[in-house]
Amino acid sequence: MADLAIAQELNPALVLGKPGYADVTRKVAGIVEGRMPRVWYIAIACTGTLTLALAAMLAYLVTTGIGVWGNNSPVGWAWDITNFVFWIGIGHAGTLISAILFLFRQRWRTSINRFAEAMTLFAVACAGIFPLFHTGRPWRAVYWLFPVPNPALHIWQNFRSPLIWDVFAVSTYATVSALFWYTGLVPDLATLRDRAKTRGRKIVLGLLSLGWRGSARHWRHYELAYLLLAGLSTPLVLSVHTIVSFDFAVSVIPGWHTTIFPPYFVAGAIFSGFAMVVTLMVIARQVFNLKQFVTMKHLENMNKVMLATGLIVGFAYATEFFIAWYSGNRYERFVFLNRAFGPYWWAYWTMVCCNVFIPQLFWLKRVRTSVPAMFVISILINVGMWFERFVIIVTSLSRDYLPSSWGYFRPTPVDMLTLAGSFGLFLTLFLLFVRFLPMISMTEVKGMIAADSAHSGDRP
Amino acid sequence: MSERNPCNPVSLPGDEFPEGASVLDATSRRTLLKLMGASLGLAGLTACSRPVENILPAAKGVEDQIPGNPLFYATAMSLGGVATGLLVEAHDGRPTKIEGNPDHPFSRGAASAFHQASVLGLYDPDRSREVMHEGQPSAWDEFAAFAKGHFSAMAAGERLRFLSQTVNSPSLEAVRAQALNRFPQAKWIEYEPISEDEALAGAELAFGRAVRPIYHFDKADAILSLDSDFLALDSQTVGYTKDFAARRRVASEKDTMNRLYIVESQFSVTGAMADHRLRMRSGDVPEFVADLARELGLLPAGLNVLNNDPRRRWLAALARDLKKNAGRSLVVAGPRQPAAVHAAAHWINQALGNAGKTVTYVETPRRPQIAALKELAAEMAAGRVETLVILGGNPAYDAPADLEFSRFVKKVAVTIHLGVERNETGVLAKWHLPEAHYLECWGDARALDGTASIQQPLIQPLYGGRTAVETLALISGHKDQRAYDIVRNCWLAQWPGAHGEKTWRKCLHDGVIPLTASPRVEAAPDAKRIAAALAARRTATGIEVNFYPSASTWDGRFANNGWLQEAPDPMTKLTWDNAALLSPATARQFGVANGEVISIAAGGREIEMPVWIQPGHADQSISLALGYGRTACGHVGHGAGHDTYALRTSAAPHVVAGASVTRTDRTYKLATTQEHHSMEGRPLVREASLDTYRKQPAFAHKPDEKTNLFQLFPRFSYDQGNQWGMAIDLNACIGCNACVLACQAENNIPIVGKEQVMRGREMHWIRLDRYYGGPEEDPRAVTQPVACQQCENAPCESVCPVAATNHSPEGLNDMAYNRCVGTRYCANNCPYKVRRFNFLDYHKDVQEVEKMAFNPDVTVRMRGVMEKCTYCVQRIQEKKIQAQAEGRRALRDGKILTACQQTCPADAIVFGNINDPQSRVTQLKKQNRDYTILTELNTRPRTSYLAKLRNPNPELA
Amino acid sequence: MSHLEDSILEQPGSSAAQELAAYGAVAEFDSPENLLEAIRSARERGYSRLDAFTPFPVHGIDEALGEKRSRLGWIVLIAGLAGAFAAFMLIWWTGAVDYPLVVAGKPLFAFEFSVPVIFELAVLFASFGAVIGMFLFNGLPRLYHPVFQHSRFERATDDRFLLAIEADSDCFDAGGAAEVLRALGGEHVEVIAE
Amino acid sequence: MKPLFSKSADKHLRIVVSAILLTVAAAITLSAYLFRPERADTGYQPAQPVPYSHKLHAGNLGLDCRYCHSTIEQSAYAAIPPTETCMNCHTRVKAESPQLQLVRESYATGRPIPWVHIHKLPDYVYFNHRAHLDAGVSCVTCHGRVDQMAEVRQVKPLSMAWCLECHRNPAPEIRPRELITKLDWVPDRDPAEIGRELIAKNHIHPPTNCSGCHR
Repeated sequence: MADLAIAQELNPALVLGKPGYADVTRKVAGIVEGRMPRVWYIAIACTGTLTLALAAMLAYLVTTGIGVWGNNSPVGWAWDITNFVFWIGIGHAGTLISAILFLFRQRWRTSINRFAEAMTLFAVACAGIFPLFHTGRPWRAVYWLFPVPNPALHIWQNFRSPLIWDVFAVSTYATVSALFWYTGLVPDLATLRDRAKTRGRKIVLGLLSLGWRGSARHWRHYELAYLLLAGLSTPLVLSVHTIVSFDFAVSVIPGWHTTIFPPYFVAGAIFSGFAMVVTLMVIARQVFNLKQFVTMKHLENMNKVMLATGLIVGFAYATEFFIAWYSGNRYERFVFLNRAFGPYWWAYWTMVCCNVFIPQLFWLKRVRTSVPAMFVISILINVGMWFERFVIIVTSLSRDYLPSSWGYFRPTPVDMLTLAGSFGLFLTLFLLFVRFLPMISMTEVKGMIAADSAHSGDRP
Repeated sequence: MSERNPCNPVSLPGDEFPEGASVLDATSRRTLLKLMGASLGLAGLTACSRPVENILPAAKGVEDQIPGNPLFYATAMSLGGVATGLLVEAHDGRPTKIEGNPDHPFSRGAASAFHQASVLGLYDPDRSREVMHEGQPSAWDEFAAFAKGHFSAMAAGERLRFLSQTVNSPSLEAVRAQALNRFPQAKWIEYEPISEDEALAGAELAFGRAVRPIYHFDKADAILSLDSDFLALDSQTVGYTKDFAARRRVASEKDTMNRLYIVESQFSVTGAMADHRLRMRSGDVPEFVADLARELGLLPAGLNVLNNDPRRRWLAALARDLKKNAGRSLVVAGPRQPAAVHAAAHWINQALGNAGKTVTYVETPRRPQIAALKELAAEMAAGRVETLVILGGNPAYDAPADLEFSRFVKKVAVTIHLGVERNETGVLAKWHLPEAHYLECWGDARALDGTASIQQPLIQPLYGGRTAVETLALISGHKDQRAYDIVRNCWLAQWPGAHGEKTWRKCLHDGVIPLTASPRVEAAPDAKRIAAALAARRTATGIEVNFYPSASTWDGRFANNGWLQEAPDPMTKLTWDNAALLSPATARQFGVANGEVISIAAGGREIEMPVWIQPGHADQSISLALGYGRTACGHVGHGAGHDTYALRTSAAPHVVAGASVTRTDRTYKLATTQEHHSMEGRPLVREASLDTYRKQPAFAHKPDEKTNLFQLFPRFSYDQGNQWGMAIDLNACIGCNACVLACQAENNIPIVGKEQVMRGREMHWIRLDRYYGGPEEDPRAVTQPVACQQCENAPCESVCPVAATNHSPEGLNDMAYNRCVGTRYCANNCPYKVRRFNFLDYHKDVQEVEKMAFNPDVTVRMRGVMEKCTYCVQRIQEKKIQAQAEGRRALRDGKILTACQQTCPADAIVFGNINDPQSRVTQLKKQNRDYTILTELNTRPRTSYLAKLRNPNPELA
Repeated sequence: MSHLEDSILEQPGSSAAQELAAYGAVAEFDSPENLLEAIRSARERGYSRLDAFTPFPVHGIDEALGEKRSRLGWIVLIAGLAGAFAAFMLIWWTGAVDYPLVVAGKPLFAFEFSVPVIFELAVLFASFGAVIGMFLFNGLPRLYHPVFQHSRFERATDDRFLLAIEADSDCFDAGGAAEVLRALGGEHVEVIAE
Repeated sequence: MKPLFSKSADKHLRIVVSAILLTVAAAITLSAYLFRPERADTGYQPAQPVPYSHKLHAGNLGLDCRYCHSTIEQSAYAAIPPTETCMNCHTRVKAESPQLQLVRESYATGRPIPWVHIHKLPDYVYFNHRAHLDAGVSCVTCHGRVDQMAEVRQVKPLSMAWCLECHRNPAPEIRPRELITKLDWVPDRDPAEIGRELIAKNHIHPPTNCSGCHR
């Protein structure tokens, strides 16, 4: 595709052992067509159970009330919105890899973008649960939050509210990511279709691939469409977390009301997103033996990105403190001191360790290129990023302006099961994805091989 | 009180309505809608198939009653034998809201938390519903039959005893006389745990006769309270608060205000208001008084306990101040203090020439109660009592522990208990009779100074209860005498002739009976006796325990009242519990922290209590609230708190000396509504001394405080028509809970229970923030009522995604519950944290009968929606519609009163139209003490505060 | 279509009937380079309507086939503007016209608080424009296409590259086209019916 | 390879897809039409326990609405009259009529007649009859020509949107106070004009903010 256009220095580390086009097809399509390894069944059994737990918790929540969570006054938002922001953050890596790295002609994105895009979709799906179910009356919110004409009520949304901006941003993001993902998927679906053995499979894939036949005329529009989508998704992905950060930045609560939030949140999102990609990728790479296509080069680059964004996040933490002090605003100063040394100090320092200190290990090439190390670190980073959201939301609310109204938030078992359940849903969707769809874009890898061979002259 | 009506619909002679018909009739309209509405709204089936719903109009219209329009009736409620005149609002025949009676000398329009909550007590489903005979359901007729046999057989009744609560009802007195006539040998004992025994003894000691002092705080410039919480718990009425607050209100820096000194062990509401507070064990107060007497030259300067004590200086300054204000000063002794202290107080007032000016005396029929009860207990123990008729009260629970009442009552052959609830005593009695609630029955009652009021009912007895008067009449052989006739005849007897009927109706209407105040008496204290008594006192050493009435359950009688149980204690902010209050030092001494259980032993008795550290409490002293740990009071109060009566003996009913404390390893969860007690140096409550105020009248405004801040958008103009606003005078507010309870009653605010309070989910729309300042051991305390500030640039509005909260043209921050989806974003973004969220369905457990207490003019909020103070918008709309109908466009100032404002005994809250330069609220907002909190956020609140002032003695400053 | 193949072998230069009914001649090549080579020569030979079927976009094929740049960009631009306008109308009409409510003392409509939604809807509409536009330009979905009849079409989505000389090119005759394709090194040359 | 789909597949696909789209669109429009407030909320006409005819009493006999609904000018609620009110006449008129059996019973026993509630607003809506009559809004505005109904039925949606229409533009519905119960009144000129004059004269500003009706 477009990155073929520039015959840049081939980096052999991106595909190992000069596979032919057919090898790519056989390898990638093979995963989908063959039986899944045992571990897959075990995994989906577990994650499926968690997903059911999520469903149960939400049912309990809707029938009983928000009171089943630990939320209280003053802490009106707690784990619910923490989870929302966390998952939305995770959901940034995919689009980022597919769109931004694409625009920047980063060829190493090729074999991980499909994977990351899928992850984005599932993360956004998980995120989407919380804004709806954190409301006291979801059965109303489900349509009152959208500008659906209501002849009987005749009242509209308040477009001054960041929550409404959220509704539009998140739903747009979900839709566009899905389009982007599906568009990229169509040619691969055609490949699967043409390899399909059973009639049913043929029909289904035939319909899904919309009769794609790889005609040169198709590719012409297709490549432009892909480019445009990348161009649109890039500002979109930046806007989404910016708008999510507005939920806080636009408020009057010390610790929320901060202009640094948009860049800070976006960096954090990329940070956690990449961490999640690495976590899952190293597993998939192992289980499905994809070392040929997902090389150490890919992983190392992602670790570098994590190191960079980790530094940005750390810088943001520091800046917050400096500004709080520099502003001379007593409430600002208090809120930040309270974060570090107040009742929630443990959350704060967990966040700092996981997000700022530990990623520094990536300066060392040995760590950067060690699969076990990056696996552990990437998980820790996501722990840290979850706590970042917790710290921002809960500590700021728990002690704001009037000391008389200060309170302490304690989660309930329902809170915990809901969070666990959201991971269940995420992973279940993911396992289904690797089971049914090619987790590496065959078309793109072939394109890259072609470019390489064109350069080196020898035939695949 | 727009429409008060002399004739009472449910008092029509005879029962045209079957029992409870009035109930059904009353529930029919809004309440029915409420129940359905709530469920309908929840299911959201507004447009789908409609359930058939009936309207049940009364078969016969009720005179003067327009369905939907409330009626107001004057009545009176008694607490500890002291009546307060009230005005009760009734919707379609069900009382829903209590207000003070402006014409009553000890209410003047105000009502206390207890009064406000009493309406819930009426509908308490756990109230006694039927006559019980030996634990079996019975009926009034059966009892009547029994009584006929039992009592007519009785001759002079030498083995018959009557035990009642303090009697302050003329009609009951009359019937009592009648009864004692019939049974000349019988004895009548009055007992209430919160009594004025010591005061009476003190008067006896000082004057040789039983007189009651009536204080005139409005005339006093310097006040000394000797362990007396006369603003709250030690006054059963609100009149004193009115008088006191009148002298705290300051219009400008040129004004003066009174000065309050207090010597007390527990940190009381009065203590929080004091300009000088000396924390001291209650047991040391007698010594203190003695020294004060010496300092004032009443006693020969001799041995002086405080001689070389830092408190010496305090005492000297106090003495000089009292002297300086001779005739305008006042010394008040608290009910927990021994007779000597009361006597000394009389003596000092006399010496300072205050008697007749700031304090006057009236005859009182009261006699010491504990002694009498002790005697009765002895007779019971000796088996000399055959029939015991208990008219109200709960001695089995609240009698001094050493009398072992509940043990000896079993030795009595026939015990008859008349009670609003089948309480600890009721379950022991052979016969239990349901008593009518004061809102259900006719009666009369005397106020502090003897002024009588007619107590008229607003509804038929819900559970067929009868009054003490009726029961007594029945016992003494006059069957079917109705309270209405007894009370009426009792008074008509005093107004012979034609105008009798007219006077009767007028008294019903006004709620006070003129010329019934007891005559003043001149009394001269006997210095020698008092001096001797003072000399006789020796300070006991060791830990002391003192008992005080609970701000929620009083003596325990309100234990089943959810509103009161959940109302945070004004000082500790504890709900649903009492605790052992200790000073921080004493807590350190015992090595205990909040919630740790200690066992307190005194006089061979022992109880276990959780600890609550109370800054400003006297060291070496423990305060225990009475009225908790009820075992037979219904599902609300059951198991709330710990019973402290177990430690209270007839010998030392108020202060026990020489107690010992041991730690246990148990802890106990206490629910408090405020977890942080320092203002963190934030300018929330702004306070200064009167002097500072005079020097810098604008002290309430920091120089850097800009009120006209830059804003991105042009400011929305609110200069048309009514613009509602509120001003709260922190200098007047004493922090009693009256406004909280009034708001709860007016706005259908649910209770959430202890567990939810611990989670921080209480629903009160107005809360009293109490902050401590200064040293932890001996801090000052301030209270600040905070409700929705009705910001013009409301942060809550801009963040609501569905526009459920937005602004009215009159500057109200509207909240449309039915639009709310419950994101809680508004609450998060409210800097004042005044929004309340229905985390669960808090009305789930409200029973049918309790629903009658709902105010039909306010929506009952469902689970999942946000709510908050509305400035009582229902009252605003009602009055506006009225005005329009009466062709007046401009509303008269003061025509609309918010619930909190109307009941406030200190008149600290003023609401009105800030667009009207003449309105009181505008006048207050013009004052230089006026400020808004968090001004710098540019929320432009409509509620502002008048800074607090203290008036310290320059000598001590 | 096997019988068709046979017929070709039997009698080079097949009947007019077949030519009319034919979609074109399709041959398989084993590398992008050969494909491009073949395209160029085929065009030199005057065949105007060629199409290639490749497993991935082959660089330089558009130039070889003489295709112009896609006009998809315009669709996307217009869609985006439409989205922005829709958002603006929504916010302005609901807030300032249909039910004006005073919220936090802010104006009924202001550009400041409309930016996020306007942006999001613009992107949403534009993205739909891109995807839907692309499929429409490509005439997809199209479940049936003659080239699917090619015996080895499945390789065209795997590792082989098909070149079709379509029947509507100038100077097309099935036999000739097939010959040419063979000459250009194409394998599995087949004349495919419409 | 053998093509997966036949030539006609695409035709079928198009038909199926467009059919689906059409049905969805149709379903939406239809439900929107069916459940529009004017239709969904109106026409409720339950049978009453007593066959009381407004047509007869208010129409033919010309009783004023306020004879029975006596509270409308003093109260938020238009009270359903107590049985007493019926008996004022029916002790003499039709005293024996079997149709009035229930009324007589109710009067004798004091047990209320279970009239069926027709014009019902949600519980969180505080409509005030007094305020509206006072402004000169006639009964007919919300209840229609009750004087022509033998059995009362709801003729107006009573939905929030419907209330707002009038609160935003009250003029056409405002008439002189003395004519509010004159359901058949026909103004001699443009009613809106009369309305505007009265609005100016009596300073009528119907609220459109939430707390106007929700408390």
